[in-house]
Amino acid sequence: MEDLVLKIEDKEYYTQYDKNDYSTIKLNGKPFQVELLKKYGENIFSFAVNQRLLQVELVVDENQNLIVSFDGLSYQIDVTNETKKMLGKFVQTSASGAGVRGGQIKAPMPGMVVKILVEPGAEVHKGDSLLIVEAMKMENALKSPVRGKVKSIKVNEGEAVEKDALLMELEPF
Amino acid sequence: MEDLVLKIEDKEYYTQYDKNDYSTIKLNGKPFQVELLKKYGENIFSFAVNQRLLQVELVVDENQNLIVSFDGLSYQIDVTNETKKMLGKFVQTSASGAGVRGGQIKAPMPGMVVKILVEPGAEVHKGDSLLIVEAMKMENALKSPVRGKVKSIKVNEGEAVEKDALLMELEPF
Amino acid sequence: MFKKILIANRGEIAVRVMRAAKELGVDSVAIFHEVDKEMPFVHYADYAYKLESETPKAGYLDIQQIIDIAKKSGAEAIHPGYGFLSENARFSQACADSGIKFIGPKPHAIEVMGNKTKARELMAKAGVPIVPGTTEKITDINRAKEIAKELGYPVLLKASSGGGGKGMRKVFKQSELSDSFDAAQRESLKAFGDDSIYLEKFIENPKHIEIQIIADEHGNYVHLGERDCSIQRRHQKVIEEAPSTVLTPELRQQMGEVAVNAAKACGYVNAGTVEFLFDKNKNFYFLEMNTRLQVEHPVTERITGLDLAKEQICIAAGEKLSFSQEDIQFRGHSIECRIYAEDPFNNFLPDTGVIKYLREPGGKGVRIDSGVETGTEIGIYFDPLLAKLVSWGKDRLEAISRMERALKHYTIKGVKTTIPFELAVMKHPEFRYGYFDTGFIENSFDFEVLSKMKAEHDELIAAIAAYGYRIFRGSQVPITNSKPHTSKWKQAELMLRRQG
Amino acid sequence: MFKKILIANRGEIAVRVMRAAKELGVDSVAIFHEVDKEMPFVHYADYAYKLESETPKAGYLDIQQIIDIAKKSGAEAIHPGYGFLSENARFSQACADSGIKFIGPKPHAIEVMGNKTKARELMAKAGVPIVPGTTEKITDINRAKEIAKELGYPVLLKASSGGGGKGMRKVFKQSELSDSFDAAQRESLKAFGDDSIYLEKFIENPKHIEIQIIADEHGNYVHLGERDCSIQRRHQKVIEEAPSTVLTPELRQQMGEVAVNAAKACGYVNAGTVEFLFDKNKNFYFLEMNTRLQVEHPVTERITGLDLAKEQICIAAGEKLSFSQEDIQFRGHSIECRIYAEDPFNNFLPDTGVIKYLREPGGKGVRIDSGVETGTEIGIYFDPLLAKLVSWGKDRLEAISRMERALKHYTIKGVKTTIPFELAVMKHPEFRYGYFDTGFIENSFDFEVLSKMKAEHDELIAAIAAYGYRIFRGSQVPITNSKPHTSKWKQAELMLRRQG
Repeated sequence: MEDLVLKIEDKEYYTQYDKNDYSTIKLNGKPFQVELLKKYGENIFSFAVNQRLLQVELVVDENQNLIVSFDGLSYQIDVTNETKKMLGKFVQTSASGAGVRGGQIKAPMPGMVVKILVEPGAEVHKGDSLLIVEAMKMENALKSPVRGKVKSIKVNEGEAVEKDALLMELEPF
Repeated sequence: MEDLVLKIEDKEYYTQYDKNDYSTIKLNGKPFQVELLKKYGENIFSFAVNQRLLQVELVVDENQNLIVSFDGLSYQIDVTNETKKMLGKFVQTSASGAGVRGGQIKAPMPGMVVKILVEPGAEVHKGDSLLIVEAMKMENALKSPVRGKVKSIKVNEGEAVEKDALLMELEPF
Repeated sequence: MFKKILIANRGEIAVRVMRAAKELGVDSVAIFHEVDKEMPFVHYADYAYKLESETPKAGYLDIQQIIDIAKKSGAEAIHPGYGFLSENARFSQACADSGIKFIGPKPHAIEVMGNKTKARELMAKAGVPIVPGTTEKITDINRAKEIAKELGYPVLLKASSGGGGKGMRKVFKQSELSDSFDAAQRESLKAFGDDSIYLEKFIENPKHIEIQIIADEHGNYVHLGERDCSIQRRHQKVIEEAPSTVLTPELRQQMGEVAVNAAKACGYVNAGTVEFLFDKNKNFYFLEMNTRLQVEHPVTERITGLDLAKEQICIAAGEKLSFSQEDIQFRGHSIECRIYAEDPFNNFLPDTGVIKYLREPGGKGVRIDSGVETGTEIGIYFDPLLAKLVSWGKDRLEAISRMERALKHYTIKGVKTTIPFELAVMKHPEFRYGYFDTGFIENSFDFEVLSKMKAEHDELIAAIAAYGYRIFRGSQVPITNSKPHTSKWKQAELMLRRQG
Repeated sequence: MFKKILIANRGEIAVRVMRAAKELGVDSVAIFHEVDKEMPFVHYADYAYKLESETPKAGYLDIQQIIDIAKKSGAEAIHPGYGFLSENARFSQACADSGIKFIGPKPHAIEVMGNKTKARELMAKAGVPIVPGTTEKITDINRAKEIAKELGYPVLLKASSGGGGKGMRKVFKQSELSDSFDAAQRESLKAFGDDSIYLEKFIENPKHIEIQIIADEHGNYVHLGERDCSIQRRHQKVIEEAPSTVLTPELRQQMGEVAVNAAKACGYVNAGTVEFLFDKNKNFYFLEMNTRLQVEHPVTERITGLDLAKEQICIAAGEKLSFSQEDIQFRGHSIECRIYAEDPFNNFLPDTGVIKYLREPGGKGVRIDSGVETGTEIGIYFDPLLAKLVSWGKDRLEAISRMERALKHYTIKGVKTTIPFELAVMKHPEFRYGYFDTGFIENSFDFEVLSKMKAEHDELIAAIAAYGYRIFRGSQVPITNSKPHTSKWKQAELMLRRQG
């Protein structure tokens, strides 16, 4: 397999594979021995990396990014587009991520839209509250992830929404 | 479904079904409401009987007897042969029971035959030690379940045996 | 003692009460709505009855139906748990009217303490220190403005018949009052069916310290020390501990006596909690009295050795307390982390889903009170509390290090949980040294810490990801799920023994 | 303190030691044979190294390989757990020779106490009461006959370098001696590589009472009270508790001092146990000293509040004991049930198989030290101990009732376990009142009780069976595994809120 570049958070790892040995991998020139010791069930694995044990969950999101979860933390791994395509064939795609993606504001969970705080065409700053969704008896303000303009609003006040329902579209500046 | 007679340990229950209501069953004339609330996985169920909750395992052994396990205890249910046949089609057959069955002495677990204490043709009393099998570092004497004669010995001292291997045949008097 | 009791609740607290009943030889009756049919608490009971109701929640609040089931099942008493009907005086009264014992205080005590205004009056009379504020129920924003001006900002808005942080808002200046008042009214109306609001002086960043008390029907009152519940998000507790780092034995004694006086003032029977705000100068003010078992009761159980749920049942059965104030001794330190299905990386937004894998920690000094198992569906109908993890240590640092190792091993896949946040709190210097107050999450806790936890394992995660890509590409996973062929090993072992 | 330690063991005890290490901030290194690759202890470690060996067991006994792995991994110390190399003086010596700290006593103490003859001599010298018997290693049946005659029957045969009940035989009359001697020699040779046997007067139906001691490298010795381990099958403990029902505080003090003297006599360092036979007249006789952590250490931990595994690691790191004899206080009562994969209905025959479903109890006063999980394969290579269930109560009856409710909820499918037996013991009148000795299972426990437990639920089981037959016949299982469609409920709930 040819080499590839992995990106985790903001760090890049230039990855080299050994042709004959599956378990030997070099990251930025540093060798790692990776062994898959156990599979717990749906996408949960126990790995030994240089004998260090890690129980991780591996899933692929809707954008073909590999997500590795470890100790309650999620790591998103970015690779080239070509690699993503191959990947999609083999790993189960996770339930789509919720919340904000690009300029789309999605419902992070099922609930009811209590209040809409902006109007179409309005300019919003990063962090501004856009609308309030109530779930499990609590009101949650959804905030803008970017500075931009409200392109369209897809829901009305008092409307019940499913998880991941598109609520609003923003046009980032 | 027609009525049947169930036998548990040494008690008999004359069972009547209600044609229209699956959950109503009479045992010796006494009505019971049975509800299947939950399935935990392989053959494990949570039932409510007259609202009383029981978590049980249901399996069918090699002789088509229904075995109900509850609170670590196993109950063998005997019914007519006809009922057994139907049953076999629908429930998974458990690993065969080990130990003594009829006149056959079987290995109760994998191990090694350390010593054979009787000879072919010998008369044995109920409770006499027949042979010693070692497993998990411990020697276990297998005893005769009946009074009878040793018909044949199928193993040699020092031989490794699998679970359920036929070790000896007895002819009960 | 009763032969059978009904538990009018669900989730972990239903299981907890049933455990107490089982240890007393008392049968438990569960009630459940159809959506909860597969929840562990239903199957932990000895008997279970289905609730018929329009919504899942309505069933657990249906006083008449619950009492009917209690009668039908032959239950002699009802334990309400916390939430739902636990602080509903009408329910306590309805039980009494039906000849069923309510495992909790008499209606009068619930009513008085459930009404913030009446409670403040009564407490003031009993010599319990209270926070400056009004005794007036307010629904008019203009009246609210007047009062806020009198008290001086910051002020606190509270649902006058509320609890649990719902309908509560802090207001720092007049320009924020109107919006906050609206929101508090909306929440209060939904949660309690009453939109009247109560204003008081806001004590900035106090500690939340509460005293557990217990009383029998024979006039015996005992206090069981304090719990420090200052780590809160959204005014709701998330981590609690006992004892508190800031109390001296003298102050504990003093607050204990005040709490007993508060209980006596309303003729309290059964287990209850008197909550105080505790300011920087070690002044304490009555906040409210919870007339029920608290979520966080296990930390008190752990350091006193008592079983509060069992004591509750025994008291309701008319028994005398088996201990007096002098018998209460505290040993070591205990911490509770509430495990919520919430996303700490996103403002503790509740999460839903199916728990597809669950692994709980165990071993010395670790207690889990859980309401879920692998396969449990976490829906939107109820509060997202999954379980409580409680640690004990001979001192606070041991309790913390034990909590850390337990949290690290606690694995819940399928829903987001508060575990990473709680792990970060255990590592937080201010928490470790005991300098924290109810403003901890807002003022002291840097959520960036959670991202930094990631950096620690970057390289190892990259190596796994690299390995993962190769596997997925070749569609070739070099893992043997099948065990090595045992008879080979066995044969070898047995041969060796024969030779040996 | 160490940065990294290796745990030269497997199963529940490996997990237990790793928990202690984690709480001290010390990394753990697991070693494992291929057959154990999926066992929880491997994956609970921070690092894991594979053992190469002909048989699974041989790997865990391979001194050189283990020391090589310790060096390679950077581990500074080795904890041996119990069994395997824990009482092997050569291993303790080999660690010392390699500059690796052995978490346990010095080779000399292991050697002396591992040799029954030497131990008896030393103990007699130190004023510790011993059972009449020989100091001679015997391999000749004729010599054995002579000695047995001298001591008078009944006599006890014991492997001279043994432990754990292997190679042990009671002989009540001369005609049985020859067969028993043969069997004891065979077992002893296999288990310890030594077929010499030791004879002593057999004390009929004593209690087995042992004293936990702990000592640092600075000459401080403390005893931590007793454990009563009289409930045994095959001379192996199955239920243990602390404190014992038969000791007075004075006798506890006296036995504690004797135990400390025994430890001092061999220059003992680290945690150890001095075992005594305790007869009907409250005489006690030295049985042996276990120079390691015991399986049953949790009951002592629970009533003293100490963490013995952590103390062991701290002692090995050269720390002084953080407590003195006066600091040790006992609180409440603790019981341990060992959960074995054995069939109590069939003479405790070990069982094998895959655990296809596992559900553990939890809640107040319950501790589980487990080495297995759902999916774990129980093979024939090792002892069939799956887990330990430990309860605590403010008194013995509470500890028993808590153990009962925990045992009832503990569900292990796929292998037979000792749980039903242990449940029956908890209900047994002699056990409940504390009148029991090591002859309990043989003399007092009526296995018919287990069948009677069945009769209780006959009717309910019949109803389920009847329902089962109908379902199977129609091949129609009226259970909805799929949850009710949530959006219907949600919609209804949300509509209600809007109106409310």
